[in-house]
Amino acid sequence: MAKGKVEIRKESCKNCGYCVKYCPKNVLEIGMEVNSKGYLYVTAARPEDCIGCAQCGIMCPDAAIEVYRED
Amino acid sequence: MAKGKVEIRKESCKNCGYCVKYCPKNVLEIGMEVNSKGYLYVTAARPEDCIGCAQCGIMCPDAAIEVYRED
Amino acid sequence: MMKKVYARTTGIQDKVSGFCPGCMHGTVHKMIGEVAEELGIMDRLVRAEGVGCCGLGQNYVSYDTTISPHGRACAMATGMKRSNPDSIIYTYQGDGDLASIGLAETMHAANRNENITVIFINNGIYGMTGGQMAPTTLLGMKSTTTPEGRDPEKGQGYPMHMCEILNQLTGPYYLERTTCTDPAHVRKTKAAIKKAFQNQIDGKGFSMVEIVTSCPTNWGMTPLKAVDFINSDMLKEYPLGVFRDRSKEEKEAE
Amino acid sequence: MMKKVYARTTGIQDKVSGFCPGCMHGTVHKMIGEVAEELGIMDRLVRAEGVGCCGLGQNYVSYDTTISPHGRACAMATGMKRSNPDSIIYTYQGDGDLASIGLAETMHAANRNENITVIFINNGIYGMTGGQMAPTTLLGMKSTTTPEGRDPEKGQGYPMHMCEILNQLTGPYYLERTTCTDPAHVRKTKAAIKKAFQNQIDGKGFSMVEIVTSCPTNWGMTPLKAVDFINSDMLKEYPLGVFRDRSKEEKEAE
Amino acid sequence: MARIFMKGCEANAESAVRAGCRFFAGYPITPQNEIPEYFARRLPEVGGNFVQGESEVASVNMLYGSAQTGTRSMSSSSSTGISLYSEGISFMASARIPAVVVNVVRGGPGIGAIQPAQQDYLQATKASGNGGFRMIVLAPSTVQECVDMVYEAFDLAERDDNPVLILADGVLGTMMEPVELPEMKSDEEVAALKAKYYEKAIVGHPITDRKLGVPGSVGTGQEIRNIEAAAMYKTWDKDIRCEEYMTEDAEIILASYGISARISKAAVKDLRAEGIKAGLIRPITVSPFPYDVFKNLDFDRVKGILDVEMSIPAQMKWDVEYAVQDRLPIHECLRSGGQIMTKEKVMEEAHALVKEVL
Amino acid sequence: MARIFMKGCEANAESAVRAGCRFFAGYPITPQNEIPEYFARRLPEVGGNFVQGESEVASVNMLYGSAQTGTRSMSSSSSTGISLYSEGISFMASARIPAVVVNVVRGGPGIGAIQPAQQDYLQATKASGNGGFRMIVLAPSTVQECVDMVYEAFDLAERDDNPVLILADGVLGTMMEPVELPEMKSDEEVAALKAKYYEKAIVGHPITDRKLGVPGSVGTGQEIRNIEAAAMYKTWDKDIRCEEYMTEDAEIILASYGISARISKAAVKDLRAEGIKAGLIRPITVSPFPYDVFKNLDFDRVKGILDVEMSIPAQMKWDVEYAVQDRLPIHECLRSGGQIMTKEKVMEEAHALVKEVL
Amino acid sequence: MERDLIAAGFGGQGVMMFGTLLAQGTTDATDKQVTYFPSYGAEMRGGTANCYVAISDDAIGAPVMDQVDDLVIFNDASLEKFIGKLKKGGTLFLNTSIVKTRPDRDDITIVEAPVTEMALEMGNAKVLNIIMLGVYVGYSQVIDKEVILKAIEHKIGAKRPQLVPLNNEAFEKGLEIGKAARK
Amino acid sequence: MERDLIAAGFGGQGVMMFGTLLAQGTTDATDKQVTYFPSYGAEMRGGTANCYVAISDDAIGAPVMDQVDDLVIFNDASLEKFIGKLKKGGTLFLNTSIVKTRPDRDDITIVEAPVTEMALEMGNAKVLNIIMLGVYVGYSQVIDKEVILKAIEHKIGAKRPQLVPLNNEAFEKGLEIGKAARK
Ligand SMILES: Cc1ncc(C[n+]2csc(CCOP(=O)(O)OP(=O)(O)O)c2C)c(N)n1
Ligand SMILES: Cc1ncc(C[n+]2csc(CCOP(=O)(O)OP(=O)(O)O)c2C)c(N)n1
Ligand code: SF4
Ligand code: SF4
Ligand code: SF4
Ligand code: SF4
Repeated sequence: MAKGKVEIRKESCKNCGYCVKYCPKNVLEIGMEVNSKGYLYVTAARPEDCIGCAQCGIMCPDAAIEVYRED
Repeated sequence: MAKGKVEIRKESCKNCGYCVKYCPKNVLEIGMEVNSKGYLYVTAARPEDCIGCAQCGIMCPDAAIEVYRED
Repeated sequence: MMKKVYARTTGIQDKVSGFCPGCMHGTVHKMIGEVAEELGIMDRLVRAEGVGCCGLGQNYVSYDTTISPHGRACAMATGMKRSNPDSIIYTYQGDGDLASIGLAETMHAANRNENITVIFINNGIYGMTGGQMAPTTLLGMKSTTTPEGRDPEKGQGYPMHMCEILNQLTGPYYLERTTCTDPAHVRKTKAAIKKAFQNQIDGKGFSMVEIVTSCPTNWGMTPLKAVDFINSDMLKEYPLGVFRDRSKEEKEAE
Repeated sequence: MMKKVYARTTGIQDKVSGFCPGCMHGTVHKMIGEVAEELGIMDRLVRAEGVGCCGLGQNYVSYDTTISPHGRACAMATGMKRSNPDSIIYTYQGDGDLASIGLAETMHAANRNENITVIFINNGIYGMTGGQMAPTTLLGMKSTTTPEGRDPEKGQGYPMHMCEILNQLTGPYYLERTTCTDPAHVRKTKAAIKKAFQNQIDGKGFSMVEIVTSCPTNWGMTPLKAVDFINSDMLKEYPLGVFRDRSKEEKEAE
Repeated sequence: MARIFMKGCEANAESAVRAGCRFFAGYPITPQNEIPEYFARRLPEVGGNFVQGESEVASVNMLYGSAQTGTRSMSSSSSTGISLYSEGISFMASARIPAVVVNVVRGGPGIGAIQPAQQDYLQATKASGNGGFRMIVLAPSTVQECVDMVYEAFDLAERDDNPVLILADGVLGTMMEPVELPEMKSDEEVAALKAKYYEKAIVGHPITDRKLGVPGSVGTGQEIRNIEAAAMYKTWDKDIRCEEYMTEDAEIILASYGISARISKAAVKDLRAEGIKAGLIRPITVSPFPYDVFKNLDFDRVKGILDVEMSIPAQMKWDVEYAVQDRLPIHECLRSGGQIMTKEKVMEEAHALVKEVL
Repeated sequence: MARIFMKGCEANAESAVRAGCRFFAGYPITPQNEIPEYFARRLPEVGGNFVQGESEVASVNMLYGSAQTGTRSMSSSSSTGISLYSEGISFMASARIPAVVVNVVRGGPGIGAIQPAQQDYLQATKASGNGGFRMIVLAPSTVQECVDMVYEAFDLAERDDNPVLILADGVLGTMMEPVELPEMKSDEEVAALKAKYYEKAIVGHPITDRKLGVPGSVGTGQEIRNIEAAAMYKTWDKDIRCEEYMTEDAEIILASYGISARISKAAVKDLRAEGIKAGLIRPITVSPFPYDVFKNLDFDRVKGILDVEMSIPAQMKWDVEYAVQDRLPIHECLRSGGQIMTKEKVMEEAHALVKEVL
Repeated sequence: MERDLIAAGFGGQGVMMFGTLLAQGTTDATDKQVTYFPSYGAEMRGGTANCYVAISDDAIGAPVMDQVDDLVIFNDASLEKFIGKLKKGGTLFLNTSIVKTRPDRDDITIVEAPVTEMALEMGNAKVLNIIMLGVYVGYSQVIDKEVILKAIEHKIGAKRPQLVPLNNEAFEKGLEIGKAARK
Repeated sequence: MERDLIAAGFGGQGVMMFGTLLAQGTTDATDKQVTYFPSYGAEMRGGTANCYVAISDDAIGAPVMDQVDDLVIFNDASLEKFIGKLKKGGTLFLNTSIVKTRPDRDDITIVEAPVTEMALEMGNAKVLNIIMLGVYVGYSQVIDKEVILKAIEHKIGAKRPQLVPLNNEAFEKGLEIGKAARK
């Protein structure tokens, strides 16, 4: 089971790609759906690989990602 | 005979004392007369000692002294 | 049980920011909130905002905010801090704001060692007005007012290094330049911001954190390309580091 | 036959200056005229005057002169020089003018390496307005706005070193600090002024000569005592020297 | 109360301190240097802050910053320096921040002359910056009035959430006169004033009670704010103040404010002594202007107006014309550029008017 | 002449270049950024100089410096930036230096809103700085007029030795329209203009012909200079320009300038179509203001005036009242803070006026 | 006769280019009066963008109108904001790829086109505005199609000539839809 | 009754102190209205300095007057500048150590005193203004001598108490001359 989990506020995502690039486990991907601001937003394509390192959250300029980790 | 000569524009003199202090031959002195601006102006008290080195002229902020030297 | 290890700071409201995709203004806003939480100063925090994309943060952050005329944030912060010494006052300014129109205000506040914190976003260009040359624009970089690239031979001047310049003043207490190009640097930036606020809490005086960031929109790059450009070009002109840290000097003197 | 070895320069009119007794503003005005004669630029010379006792020179010098709003001489000179490149433009500014209200204009003109000459009279105080604190006022020095002596602990800041600060910019071509406390230093100052104008003639760019002078009136000293104070106190804070000379660098590079 | 012999500038500053002013930022400029210099000595004694700004632009923004904390705050400058305040004053008016600004007017335009003048009337009353905002502008004519008006100005500013301008001049700034000073507000009173302002202050709240200082808005916000401000300006009718001296039966009226009005008043006395039925209308608030006092003149009795100001071209005359329209000839009695109005000059122009209209 | 589809700001700048403008200094501010940006590209092509000032204060003083050489020089800004020009403009007016300044007005006061407004009317026409100086202020209402007025402004400035202000707004700055551009002055013509100015220039003389730029004077000098300036302002009666549209038989008059006037004109057409006898008075020079056009209205026929401006509170209304006095009701039709006047709004307010007075 | 239009969408959807091409083309090819007014928010990206175009035989009054003949809408937010400004009997052009809601009015004509999808199909998401321009011209017949083709040449060709064929094609595609909707 | 005075000389001759002592003293010791207005040139030193003092039982109008009752003159330039402002029948007080010219008027009274020389004799050139103040008060009797002695105590004594005796002595010396001239 995944050791971590990301929660993405899709309305806040602006498709900059930072989280995708800096995720060490390649968990995230830009999705195919558009939010109400017109951006294709990020989704966790491989949630099971998430280790909860929070690199994505730290990098996200729009505070779109919150991160959880196994206690 | 003196090797140099100073010409003092008495109206320009403001009695700062720079020329008196920096004259290496102690030629100049603050006189006892007042110019139309109310300043006691400088005079050449010992003109015969003047060597025309122009130190006084250089120091005078008010361009009150012109200096001549034996050619 | 999962524990939240990275939470959205209460320093920003439940809104979507007005910043462009990938703009690091957002990153810095977030960090300021996190630092305020960690230092327990959120309820004392006050922002004196410069004019520019900075200003897009006014309805995004969650604490007292006030808008200064372009460039005058440090003067405004001076008045605020002098009259409300218990508030924790920071200015948030772009390069046009802090280094062009506001140069005198910035430097004199630093020289007075005003007990304020200055967050300086150096993205090398005027953001909000649409990409004009900033004092920090790199040589050769195109902008709408240097359409052929900034060229000192044309009287367009040279990149200005604010940390280095302020470091010529006796006043400032702490000056550091950081960036946000990867998680490690974001963490470093946050540590610098934290230090800058801690100094104010301790009554030490003027602290400035200069953060080298991107303006993907006016650089005409994708956010990721813009990050590469920071690494390849901006940081060459603007080396990272601590330029002044009187707390270190004080310690050494002990 | 006696030959005139020191003549009143044609750079000043046949008038008595408005400066106080012993004020070195007069000395510098004289030297600028002498330099203009020696370089043969008297008929091309234009003065962009700062506001302050500087302004007392406007009806004293004999060439084109124009008065800028307080602090803006470098901006005005920029416009003049750009539009009349054949004129030799110099600004003449006090420390309040150049370093306080005009700090941004001074630094940005330097950063653009505008082809102008800046004569900066650092007398550590506001002259004309009656002795208020200047950015260059020494610590502990009394002024009408620091009645107990300038004290950084009271948020009154530190003396600002303009040569050193401008030296942080890539732009300027030549920066030197001199004084006028004795004939040898007056000669050195004149040489510096001459160099600064020669640079402009040669199209080299921004040159500033900072001259540490006295304001006997607002220092509350006789002129001679004020000279002693320059030597004993001012020069400690403001060391003389050449801070930037690109012509040297150019020669070395040859 | 004891009379104290004080310079106008210093009396201004002392009165502000007594009103609870605890912050002053300003930059030297003649003829108001004694205001910052006085505050520099005085504010530390009462726990306040004096800052010598690096410029007028910095100073007005320090003022703006301090005023947002609810601390009574003031600044002063003169003419060309006040031009540099334009943006800051406009911001304060837009953000509805109370503060007191004193303009000790000197000769203008430009750098003008350091001597006294009344050359900034239209700037003060019509447009002290961009955006069409307005301010209450008080025009003292004695040092005592400087004292009283500065003291009151803070209350007006806080009542309206708007900056207030004192339009003085170089004579009032540099002359000395005996004055009675108002009472000194206690530390508790000063603290209470600040506490009372807390809800409106921009600085000093927890995030649950977050405040935003707004000198501008997007969307329809700015229009709404302008409508509110315009409505507030309309309430100023009640604040109009005007001195009428010997106007009941006057056949010629001298219209004048500030230092010129005082001189005009002396002239009215002399004219009356000569048997000429002269009177004086002195706007005390030059903004809002007492248009009605002029509109309600008995145009059958009054035969002419002499506009007396130290400005060329005439400026207040414009407001007088606005009210009087073409119903009366309005002559000018002007000095300018640092030349001070004298009673003799007023008498001369008054005689010329009398000759023409009576 | 060929029609070119151009943005107002760019048309402004191109027209200036064609008029011989060879120096521009300015600082970015919306909605006039395209003016400096255009000059940045264009001036180097014609051997001119563009400088991005470090601020508005620096820019206006670069302008002041350049203008003193006799080089046709211009600057532009918007609202809050224009406030920062106050001191510099006042200096130029005092020193009698010709220059052209464009204000592309946005919402105010303070930082206001970046959207179009007409909120700077009183500042532009009554007090663009300290000291009571005046300027000719031209108010275009189409992009073509921007072009024509900028071209002419340099001549006016040089004729009077005084700065001239173009009072535009954000709509005119950002909209695109087809325009015909005036002819490009040749290099020889540009050089001749500068040569002609040599005697008045402050920069560029041998010591035998020394010039002193004087934005102020001691002694009686400043008063004399103010008297001369005041006399010059009086010559402006001949420069008053005003468009009257369908006023001959009008029973209600719309009074409006600039962009609002254009919209009002469309409304007048629609009102006429409805059978309402409406007309438009559009001041083209807002300073000097065409008071006489209003004074000479047939007050028996005309029943009311609708003042249409994008400003709250109303500003031009003040000038209209000055002329019309109490003889007619003057209604307001106002938008503000970046909200743009629409024909529909004008129609609505016009109907309300008609209902009340007709 | 004056014909007024508002086009509105997100920043980045090419709304302004839609308006300029129409206005520029009309200026170049006709004697008509034309005004084009762009309106942005303070944000550089992601805010709303809209523009006003008026084309008329006589002098144009207001370059910004409260009531227009045609409304071209690229997203839902803009529909909500501007639907009230469409005159009775006016025409609403909708990018149905994005706009999910429909206005509650029966006094207008709606012309629909999934221009985002069509653009993606053409391999360049950016040409959605050009397709919509085709739809608009095809339906409204306010000007000849050549006018726009020339404007494309002029405005787009100047900087990126390689994109001209793609844009022409996009325009033609839209034109077909527009013409078809006329019937 | 209002009595107006102008005192004028070089900067540095203590003209302003002359005026302030008179005005301050009168304020402290009487109920009269008093105004004092100083006027300088732009120069800090060496320029001209003059001041206006009005003392009156009623409210004072102009603090700067064109016509005064008394004129106190310390140098020639000031005499030339201000003699026209002395009313018919007024009194001119002259520092004859410096002022060499005499006015061409026979409608005024002249009170002469070589105050610069007297001050030098007393060993402090600076007290010349205080001597002149003595002359003025002694002659005009506009206020009691105690008023000025108190003012000296108050203004000079506050900062440099050691100078009070010298100033008092200077004042008395002037007073004698003034009184003598009355006769
Ligand atoms: C006095 C004044 N001048 C100009 C402007 C216009 N203006 C708004 S933002 C800005 C500059 C933005 O650049 P920067 O400070 O670098 O901030 P960024 O947008 O890049 O974050 C300018 C010039 C203004 N609002 N006020
Ligand atoms: C905008 C403005 N602010 C203030 C002043 C008043 N002022 C005149 S001279 C001066 C400062 C003089 O000091 P400094 O520049 O050091 O020159 P100095 O007189 O010592 O030679 C000031 C503040 C002014 N003229 N204009
Ligand atoms: S970093 Fe944030 S804004 Fe950027 S793609 Fe990821 S979630 Fe979206
Ligand atoms: S240096 Fe000049 S001003 Fe000074 S005392 Fe000598 S002559 Fe006089
Ligand atoms: S324009 Fe640049 S600085 Fe402004 S929000 Fe966008 S990316 Fe950020
Ligand atoms: S006040 Fe000072 S700076 Fe000014 S002229 Fe006198 S001595 Fe020189």
